[in-house]
Amino acid sequence: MNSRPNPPGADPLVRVSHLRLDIPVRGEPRRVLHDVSFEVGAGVALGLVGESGSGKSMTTRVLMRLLPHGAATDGDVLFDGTPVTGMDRRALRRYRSSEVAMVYQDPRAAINPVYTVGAFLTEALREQKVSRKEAEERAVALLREVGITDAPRRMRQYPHQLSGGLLQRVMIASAMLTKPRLLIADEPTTALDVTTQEEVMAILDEQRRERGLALVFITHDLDLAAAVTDRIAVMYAGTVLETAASANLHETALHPYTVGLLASRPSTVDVKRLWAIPGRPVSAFEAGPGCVFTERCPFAQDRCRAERPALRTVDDHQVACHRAEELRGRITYEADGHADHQHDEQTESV
Amino acid sequence: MTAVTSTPVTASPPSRLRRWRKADPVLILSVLWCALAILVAVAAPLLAPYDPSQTDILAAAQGLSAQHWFGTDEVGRDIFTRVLYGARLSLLGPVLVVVIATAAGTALAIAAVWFGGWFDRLLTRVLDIAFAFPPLLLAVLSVVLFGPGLTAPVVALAVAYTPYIARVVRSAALRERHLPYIESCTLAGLSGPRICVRHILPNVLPLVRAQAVTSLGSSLLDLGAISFVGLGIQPPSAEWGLMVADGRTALLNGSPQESLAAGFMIIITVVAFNMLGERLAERAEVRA
Amino acid sequence: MTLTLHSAVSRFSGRTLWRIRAIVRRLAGAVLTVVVATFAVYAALAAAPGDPALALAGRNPTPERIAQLHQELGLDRPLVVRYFDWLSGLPRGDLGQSIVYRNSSVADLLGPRFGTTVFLVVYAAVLILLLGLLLGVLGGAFRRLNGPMAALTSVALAIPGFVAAPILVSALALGLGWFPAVGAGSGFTDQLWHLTLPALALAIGWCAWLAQITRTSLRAEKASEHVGTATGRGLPPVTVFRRHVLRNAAIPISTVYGLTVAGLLAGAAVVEQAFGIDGLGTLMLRSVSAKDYNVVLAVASLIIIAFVVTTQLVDALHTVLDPRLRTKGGRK
Amino acid sequence: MSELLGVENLRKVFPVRASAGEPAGDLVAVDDVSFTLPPGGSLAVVGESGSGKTTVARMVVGLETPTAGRITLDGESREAARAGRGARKARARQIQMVFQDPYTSLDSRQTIEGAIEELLRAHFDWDAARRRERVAELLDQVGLDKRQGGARPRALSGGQRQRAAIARALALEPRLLILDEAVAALDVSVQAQIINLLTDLRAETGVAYLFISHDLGVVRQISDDCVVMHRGRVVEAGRTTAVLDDPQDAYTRRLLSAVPRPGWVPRRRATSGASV
Repeated sequence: MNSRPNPPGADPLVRVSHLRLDIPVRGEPRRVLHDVSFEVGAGVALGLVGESGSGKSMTTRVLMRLLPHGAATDGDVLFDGTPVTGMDRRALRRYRSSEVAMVYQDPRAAINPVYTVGAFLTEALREQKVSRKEAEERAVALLREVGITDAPRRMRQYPHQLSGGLLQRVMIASAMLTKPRLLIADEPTTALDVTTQEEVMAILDEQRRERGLALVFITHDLDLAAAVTDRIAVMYAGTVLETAASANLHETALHPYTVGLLASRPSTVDVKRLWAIPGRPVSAFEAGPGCVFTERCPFAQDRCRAERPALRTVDDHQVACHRAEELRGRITYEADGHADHQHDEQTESV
Repeated sequence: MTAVTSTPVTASPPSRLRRWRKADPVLILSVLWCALAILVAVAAPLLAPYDPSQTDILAAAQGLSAQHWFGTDEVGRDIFTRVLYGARLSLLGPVLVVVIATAAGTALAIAAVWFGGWFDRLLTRVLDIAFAFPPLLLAVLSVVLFGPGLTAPVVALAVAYTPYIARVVRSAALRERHLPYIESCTLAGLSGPRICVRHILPNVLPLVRAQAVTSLGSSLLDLGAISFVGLGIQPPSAEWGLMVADGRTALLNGSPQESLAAGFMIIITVVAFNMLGERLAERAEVRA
Repeated sequence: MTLTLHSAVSRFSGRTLWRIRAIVRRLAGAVLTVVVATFAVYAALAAAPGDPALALAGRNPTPERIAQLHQELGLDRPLVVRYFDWLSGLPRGDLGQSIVYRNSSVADLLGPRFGTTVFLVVYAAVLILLLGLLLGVLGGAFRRLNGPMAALTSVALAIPGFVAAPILVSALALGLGWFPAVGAGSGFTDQLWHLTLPALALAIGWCAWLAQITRTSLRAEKASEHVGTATGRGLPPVTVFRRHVLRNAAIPISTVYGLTVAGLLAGAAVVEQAFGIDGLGTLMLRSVSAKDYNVVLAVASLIIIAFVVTTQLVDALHTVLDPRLRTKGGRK
Repeated sequence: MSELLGVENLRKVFPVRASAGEPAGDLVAVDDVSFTLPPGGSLAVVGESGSGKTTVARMVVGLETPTAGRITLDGESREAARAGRGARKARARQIQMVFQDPYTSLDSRQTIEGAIEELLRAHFDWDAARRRERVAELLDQVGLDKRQGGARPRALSGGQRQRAAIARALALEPRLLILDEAVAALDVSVQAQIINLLTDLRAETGVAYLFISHDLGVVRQISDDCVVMHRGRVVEAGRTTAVLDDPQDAYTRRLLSAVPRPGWVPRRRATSGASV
């Protein structure tokens, strides 16, 4: 569990605190992230989990500083102590080319279709003045590592000639080529079949561990995130609602949203009526002044609707809920579709 | 609309108001110019200071003056008057062309998409061949068959534009055809014609509209060119393309008013049509 | 013969064979298009009202004289037969006789004018490529220039050759006296000088079209995800633009340029008329009024063939530019 | 056991056009597939992409014509392809389908009420009041309120659109509803709502489900029986609980072990790469 290589007090590799992001939509700024805070130590894997519109993908775009024109950020995004938002062009290019690498959701869209796999892989190295021969050798070696056996042939093929699973491995290999310290994977397996997903995740996990890379892993699947990360941050409507150790999140989840999310996932081992969080996921800009989850939360009180809770430490979690301590261990979602306290000691003050 | 009983949830008044306040000036100017051009075409006799065919040798080839705003031509006709009257034939032609070509192109395209198979392949093949005929060439053939005037160029351009519209509509309709909502209409037992008219057509209509407005502009240019080379409307009618040609001798003698006045009318009107078409296309794209 | 051919074929790999087949199929399609299109022209001209024999026979012709002329002109045979007669003359450069100038062949009439028109068309094509690409790339590469370039091209797009002509003539020829107002000139530099205004007039609208397509496809490509990947890898902006934006946008840009060039020959007729240049276009227009349909047929066929050849070249260029078109698993 | 839907030795072959290096040939999408579904039952067809599961669904509903094999409904053979108007409508009242993508399965220019009413009008001789009543009943059944019923799809969320699509599919009271990955595109919290809705609807109306899915968790919640497909063939079939608790086929086991769950760790199975 406590495998943090950083000594206490030292800067983590990535620190995002109170990140806010507005993006212009038809000329008007629209809130995409309200308040995102998390840390990733060197060699540590963090899962960013949330439903659509939670802002998890946009968070990675901020980390890469790949934002649309006119986007406005507030708060800190530090990489190794340096603010990413403040980097000049040269520093930004150095940061992108050798410190951080990204694996995208749809490799077919993320890889230029007019060049061969080999050209795609070696492009970044060639830019760093590595000889063609060496670049190709390194690319072939990496393709083998990610389980592509006939690597030299694949190097000469075009992206449309490869299956999604293979293409995603190419993507992983390309991310490893420049030897970054941080790997960002944005739903890398969402477009893949489950069996292919397992392969690709296994490869991603193995490569990351071998190289001691830090990982920010974006997914909507809590179980998948738990399998390959050390900590999980649950996001909703542009806000981090809870972060906790991946290993025991199932048992110790504090935030009603996290608990609800866990309860609504259909299981392959038993049949029970699912508890469904009422309503639909809202986007950041739709949220009111209070907690972003109030509209769907069975435990919401007046305070929740009026005042947005900050992320604070409860046990070894960080949670943004006014009633975290009070509700701890008491949230169960019952089969008839209603949520209740296990021991309802106080009456709800609605 | 099929939904007689429904109460559509449309944009509320405030948001519509905001949209108007934010509407871009280019669009407003384009709409205004198009409206003005149509008004002028309809009301030319009321607005024009002179008779368009009234010659006056004594006042021939005059420059700009208070009596003749745009001067007079070689036989003393008032150019301003002729520009106003010119709007009639210059706009009537494009409207006819676009109405015919849009109706034919859309109908063909949707039919091809719905029936598919050999009908679709044949249509695609015919369109490919039709593309090899530039509008001017079709106009030449049309004049050979029908003689000069308004009919020949309109027929030629309607034939020339149909494949363009058909191609655009075909690819859009093909996209719609294979979307689940059309398949579920089939599964619900709705008839083919009903699905085409009630579902596919309305969904490609924004695109058709954009394409039609843009085609108004290009057919105005093409009809102008056809008149200019003498294959279309014949003198002494007032038509902008013809006026550019009529003014050539005067131009070489140093008085370019006639050519330029008619020329600028063409340019401004086409810009207005194009702008309007462009905005409509953007809107159609947002919808898709 | 068949045997050697067969063994030669079997030596090709499957892939080469597929490619050859694809090329053959494409060429066959092109030839079919030319044949069908020229036949349509032939049939339309044959259906024209008025009997050319009547025009030739002079006053008060006898029916025998008419019949004799019909036979002389071949009009007594079926349309399809006459068409294939005409078609078979094409490879030999035999385009038939002019009906108006009885003692000159159509080829003789076309010959001297061909050079002028081709000069004009090539000149305009070069101008379109250079100016269109320049304006388009400026607008597509720099966000600040996008708006101004969009406005500029929107206006230029609406300027047809026959309107550009009086504007250019009154400003640059009569006003400043830099260029001649009419004529085609002789000799290379003189032609260049004479044809500059016509080429500009011809180029302006097409140039705007190319600039617009270039600008919009560059912007679309810039917004695509793979460009984000390239930027995210820390490649220098110039490299990203050249290798990922420009390279990919080259596909739509080349399509539009090809269509432009394919349509230039027809557009040249109007500009030739406007500048009083004796070229193929003016010849065709004159022949229409003179009912000299063999000449019309020849020029029309030339326009069609030029169009088909150009579009075929563009298609070939596409297979070079887009690997999805030439390798397995590619769509469309 | 009585049988609503019977599928026997179903086969579908798609011709493939020649491309570089590959001659024209045939793609066998579905090969010798058989199963039965009792009235009011729920059968899942499980598989990954390319397994042929969607092609099976499309053949059953009549959007594709089988190359070989037989599809029976109530013991009567379903002749595919376009029949006359009467037959087309009769078929529509037997089987309906809900598609995966809630964003494209409704006409964006029709309100939800309008879309449902169109079907009622085409099939029944009812007056406006009766139709209105039925529309309201259907909307209520799927949990949409009056305002949502009057809205166009644009104004609705993915879950609400899927509810609307279900309401429309149920409008003709079909005996069999084909759900083609009908919850796959939804967020987890919304997915749970729709799964519960489907469970309730089956209990209320007695409609049978043919449920096409790649998600074993969802399959467990919604189906009584299941058929596992791999590369066009059925590799395992049986009661859903039995298949998922004690899978016999190697592929089923592989599929099951790849589903993330608490305590799961992804593992590499094979050094693949040979498959394109």
